[in-house]
Amino acid sequence: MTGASPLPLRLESVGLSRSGKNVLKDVTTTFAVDPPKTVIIGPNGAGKSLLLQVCHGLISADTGIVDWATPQNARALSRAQAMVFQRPILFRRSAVANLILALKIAGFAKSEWRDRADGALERTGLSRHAATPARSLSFGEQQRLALARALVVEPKVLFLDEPTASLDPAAAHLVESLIDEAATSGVKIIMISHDLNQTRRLADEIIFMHRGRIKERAPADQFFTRPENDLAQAFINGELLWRRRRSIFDGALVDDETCSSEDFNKS
Amino acid sequence: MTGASPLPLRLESVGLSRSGKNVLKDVTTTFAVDPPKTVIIGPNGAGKSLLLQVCHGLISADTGIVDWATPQNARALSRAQAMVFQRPILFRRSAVANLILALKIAGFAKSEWRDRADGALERTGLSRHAATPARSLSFGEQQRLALARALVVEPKVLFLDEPTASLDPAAAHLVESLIDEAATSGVKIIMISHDLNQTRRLADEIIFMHRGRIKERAPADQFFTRPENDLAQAFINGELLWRRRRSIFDGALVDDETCSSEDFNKS
Amino acid sequence: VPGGSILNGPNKTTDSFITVASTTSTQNSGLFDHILPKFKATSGISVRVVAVGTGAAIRLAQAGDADVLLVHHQASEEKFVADGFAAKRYPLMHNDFLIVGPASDPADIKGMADSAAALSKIATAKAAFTSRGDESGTHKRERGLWASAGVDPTAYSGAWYRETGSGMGTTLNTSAAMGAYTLSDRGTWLSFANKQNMIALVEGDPRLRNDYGVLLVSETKHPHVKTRLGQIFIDWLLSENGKAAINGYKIKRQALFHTAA
Amino acid sequence: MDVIWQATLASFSMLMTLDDRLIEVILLSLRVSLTALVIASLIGLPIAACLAFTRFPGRKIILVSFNAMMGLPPVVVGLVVYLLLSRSGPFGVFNLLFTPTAMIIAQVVLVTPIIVSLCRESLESMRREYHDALRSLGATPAQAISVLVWDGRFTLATAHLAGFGRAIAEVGAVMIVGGNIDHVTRVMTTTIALEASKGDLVVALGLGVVLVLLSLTINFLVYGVRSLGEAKVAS
Amino acid sequence: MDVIWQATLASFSMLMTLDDRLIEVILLSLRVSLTALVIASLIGLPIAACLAFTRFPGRKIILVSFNAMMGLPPVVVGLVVYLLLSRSGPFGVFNLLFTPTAMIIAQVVLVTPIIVSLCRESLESMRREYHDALRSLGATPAQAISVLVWDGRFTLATAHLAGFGRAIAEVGAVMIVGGNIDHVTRVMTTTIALEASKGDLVVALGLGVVLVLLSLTINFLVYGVRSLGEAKVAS
Ligand SMILES: Nc1ncnc2c1ncn2[C@@H]1O[C@H](COP(=O)(O)OP(=O)(O)OP(=O)(O)O)[C@@H](O)[C@H]1O
Ligand SMILES: Nc1ncnc2c1ncn2[C@@H]1O[C@H](COP(=O)(O)OP(=O)(O)OP(=O)(O)O)[C@@H](O)[C@H]1O
Ligand SMILES: [Mg+2]
Ligand SMILES: [Mg+2]
Repeated sequence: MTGASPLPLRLESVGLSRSGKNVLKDVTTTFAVDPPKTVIIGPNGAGKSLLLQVCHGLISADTGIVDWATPQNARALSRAQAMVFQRPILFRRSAVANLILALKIAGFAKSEWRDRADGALERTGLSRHAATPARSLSFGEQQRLALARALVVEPKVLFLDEPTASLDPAAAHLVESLIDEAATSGVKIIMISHDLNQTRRLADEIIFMHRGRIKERAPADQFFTRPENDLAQAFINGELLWRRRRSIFDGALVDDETCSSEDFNKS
Repeated sequence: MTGASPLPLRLESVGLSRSGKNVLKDVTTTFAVDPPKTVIIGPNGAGKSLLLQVCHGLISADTGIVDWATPQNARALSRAQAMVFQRPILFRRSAVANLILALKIAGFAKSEWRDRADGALERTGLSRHAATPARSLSFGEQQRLALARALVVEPKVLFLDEPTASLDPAAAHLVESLIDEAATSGVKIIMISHDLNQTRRLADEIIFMHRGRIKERAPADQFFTRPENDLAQAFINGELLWRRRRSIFDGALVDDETCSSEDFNKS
Repeated sequence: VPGGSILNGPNKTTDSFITVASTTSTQNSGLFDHILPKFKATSGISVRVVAVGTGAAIRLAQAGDADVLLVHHQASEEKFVADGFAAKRYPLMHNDFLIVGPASDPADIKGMADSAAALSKIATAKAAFTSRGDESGTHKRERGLWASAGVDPTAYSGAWYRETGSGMGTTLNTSAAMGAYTLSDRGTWLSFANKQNMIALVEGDPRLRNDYGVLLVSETKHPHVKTRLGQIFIDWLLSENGKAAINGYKIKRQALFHTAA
Repeated sequence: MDVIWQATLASFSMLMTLDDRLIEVILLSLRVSLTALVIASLIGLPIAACLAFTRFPGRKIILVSFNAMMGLPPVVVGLVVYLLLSRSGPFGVFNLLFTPTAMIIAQVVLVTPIIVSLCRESLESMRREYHDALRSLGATPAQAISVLVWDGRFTLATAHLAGFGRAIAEVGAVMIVGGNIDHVTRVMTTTIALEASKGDLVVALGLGVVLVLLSLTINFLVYGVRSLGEAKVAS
Repeated sequence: MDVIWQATLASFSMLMTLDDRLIEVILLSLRVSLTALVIASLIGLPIAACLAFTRFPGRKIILVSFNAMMGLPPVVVGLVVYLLLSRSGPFGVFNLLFTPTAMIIAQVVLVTPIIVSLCRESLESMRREYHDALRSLGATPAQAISVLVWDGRFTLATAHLAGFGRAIAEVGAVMIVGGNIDHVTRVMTTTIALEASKGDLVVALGLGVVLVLLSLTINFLVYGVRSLGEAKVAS
């Protein structure tokens, strides 16, 4: 929709705890319009999804400040953003009805609903599934529908939580180009990915998270060529990370309760 | 558990329809103990998940025959198999309680429950999450827990529906090695994957599906070097597939309603 | 074990009791609360009173679900005897009916001696009148009075004539809220607490006398009936002690029921 | 036991002949209970939606209170409404006592907590599913509630059936505030109670059978509509 | 209106003094309704589980019938149970009429459909979630049902509260089969009805308030237990 971008988004000392565990710790960072595409990476359970939800305003932080630059009312603010969840949440309606509902909520004129929805389905390759109940789509189709629903409302900021995890290579590529297109047209992309190749292709800048903290934030080329944090280094070495950690910490690596990431940094 | 493998599993002219669409068409194939690891690939909506569920006995085919070799009673048969779903289904209990419930249902002695469950958590790197409610785990952790729950009952046949889709590279590697281990110890693996690199690493043989049909079935090396089906060929060329199809069919490729796969084959 | 059930209530230790089917008017007036402890003290027998409409009470007794029947509609009682459900009707006590209504008395019947004439005035004035309408003893008496007055009120049912189809107390509650006349037995009337602005208007007409009879359910029809205990109860009611207990029940120093001398 | 058999026969002959009085009573029952249901729904559904969709201090107390109020004794409700509508009561001037309106009011009081509690329960489980998506799309509370109500309409129908069942079967409250006045406020349940007190069990039970058949019919109708609709949007 | 205020005061003085008669009546109410609830649950929960977990022809009909039976008129249930237990009825020899047992039986009939319908609804939504996982693990029907019941225990508690609310508030059926005999079968609701018919509205309403407070207490207790438990297994 029209209206100025509410960016930059500033997080200061954000902390979050669940069941007594600190799942986000002292996160201080800023998301600006530039660079267009920020990709968050890090191991499972690092707190990536929670951070994205805090940014999007779905979870309120226990401590710290989450602050949008432009003083906008809550409604305009939430309409300027859209999110694709890791586990797609679709309404019990047909695929096209899911998109129309999003358009209606976003306040688009009724006359535009059908065209915009059909366009979004076509771009995500779901035209033939327009009338299928959203929840009987295959997992990959659901993920694409969720993306279509996020794109169709023309947000200023787009949060994507592993949007291609269940897509076939061709569909993943299609989605990547849709994301690129959006970024080119001025949409800020904040995306989580586990696919390092994809990250290399897409990211302008990278945030590496581990155990609830941001360990490193750097422009993409710099991150991949000279990561500063040694955990990040290990991580981008892909399968090597696993072997290396295993050899160093004697099998306690994926579940390194015994060695906090702080220890790791010191080592 | 003890007992002979119920394999081979024979499917003959299996067909399935949903909302009037034929989502599985004339699937005839056999899964034997050898080769140990069969990987099913194909684009989103090809019918991979549905086929796996038909094999596992969760969905009954509308037409055709699904037949296990060994005449076993239904209970023993279902205990000889385990499955990891694309969207993990976890019980509203702690992580460890999810495993213990599986062990209990499978009929393991009560004295073994705790040890086996703890072992499975450790192998999947979830020890520190033993007491966490399963549904508050991160998505990747949930997927690993689902795998742990499938492995802990020591099945003869293991169905895996994209078990590493949401895992970080290290965890994905860990899971791959767990799968390898299981296969080595005689468990038949039937797995769906979208990750062609992973498929190359793991698969002994490959089934390529498209639009509800099995288009090609071949040993892994043969499939990757000389695929017979041209759709399969396009598919394994990864992002090339997308470009090639786009150029040929003018953008209607991911959603190629206009060109059935039959046409494609003829072309 | 009488009562048969292991869940037989708080006083399951009491092994002798009888069940009496009676009308709401006797229960609502509080008579039973007054006399039954006295009977229990002399005989050791508990009396379980099931208070329902006259019709339902007779049905209960016919089905053998009560040992003793205590109601106030002589014709039905006599039919009960004639049908062989009881050997005999014992006349027990009487009180009287009265016409009650709003203090404003729109039909101007206050102090009249002729109840039927009072009813025709009500009909002429089309003043609201609530009828039990439940085939109870009271209802049957009221219909008799209308017949004497030469009015068929059911023609106005739903207009000024309101058939409530419920017990005496409920009908009085309705009348009080509606500002309607009604026919009530004196026992219920005296003990009724929600009179609001209702007062007694017509009383003392001999046609308003209300006779209660008591009957022992026949052993031949229902062998399980506790004839011996039931007879003890009836004998006590008819004895001097019983009469004294009934006559001694007063509300605001007014006796509610009178036994034959 | 004979009686039950006779009553069943009686009910059929009642339904065959369907005399005017029976029709009058059935129609009044339906009118009172359906009106009460509609009003209870208009009051209860928004409350249920608010309780399901918002979080505020004291919410849990309200929620548990509504749960508890599903067990409001009809006689007590009847008495309170009676006192409120009685001439000497605050709303006496409206002259509503012993009218169908009074019965509707009493039934609204009885049915609303059922609607609120059961609808809240089902809306809340929908909300758990939908909440993040709706928040993310920037839905206003009103939009969110309308989505929940629409997508949950089939479960909400069950809640309304439970409320209707309670209303049509209820006797204690309507007897007190309606007065069971022939041709004015006599409904099926009060007729049954009256016939029972007359000792006329065959008629009482016969009417009971008619009432139960009526409930069954309505339930099957709603079920039919529901399954037709569900088939279209199967999850 | 005064009356309502007086009744509230009366209820508090009743609760302060708690005389033996009041205690007797309250305890009998609780005993009858809780026993009925336990029995209804023992009958209803397995039925609900079967309906939720199995598919067989005619299942839908049973299911809708139970829904409709939530609206069984208490007076009709009372009459039928009366006829069955009457000396001239088939179970007359057991001498159960006008005993608490008879009241329990009547309430079981009224409460079972509520337990079946509401539990089935909640078990079924659990089943939709769990079905594939349980089938995949090879759970026997008994194992599957026990998992559903255990993991759904908090929603099932709500269904039981609704059933209890119905039982404790009910008057039509217990009046007929219990006979409202002083010291034997007089419970809170029948006392309220009796006092109301005596025109003693203050006592009637006062008892009504006591009854409502009792319901509230039980609901809050169950709620407390439920939220303690839920906190541990939050989804
Ligand atoms: N209620 C809770 N109780 C305990 N732990 C919790 C709770 N909620 C979240 N967590 C933990 O918080 C951590 C971060 O979760 P989050 O979903 O953000 O991870 P993630 O980085 O997105 O991982 P993935 O790559 O698997 O999606 C996880 O380890 C998770 O187990
Ligand atoms: N009830 C239904 N109505 C219409 N179409 C359905 C229904 N159920 C399944 N389908 C379709 O069946 C097809 C196969 O689904 P399936 O889940 O097997 O795909 P898949 O190969 O696993 O895809 P993915 O890679 O996205 O997981 C999909 O196109 C899906 O939309
Ligand atoms: Mg995540
Ligand atoms: Mg799939």
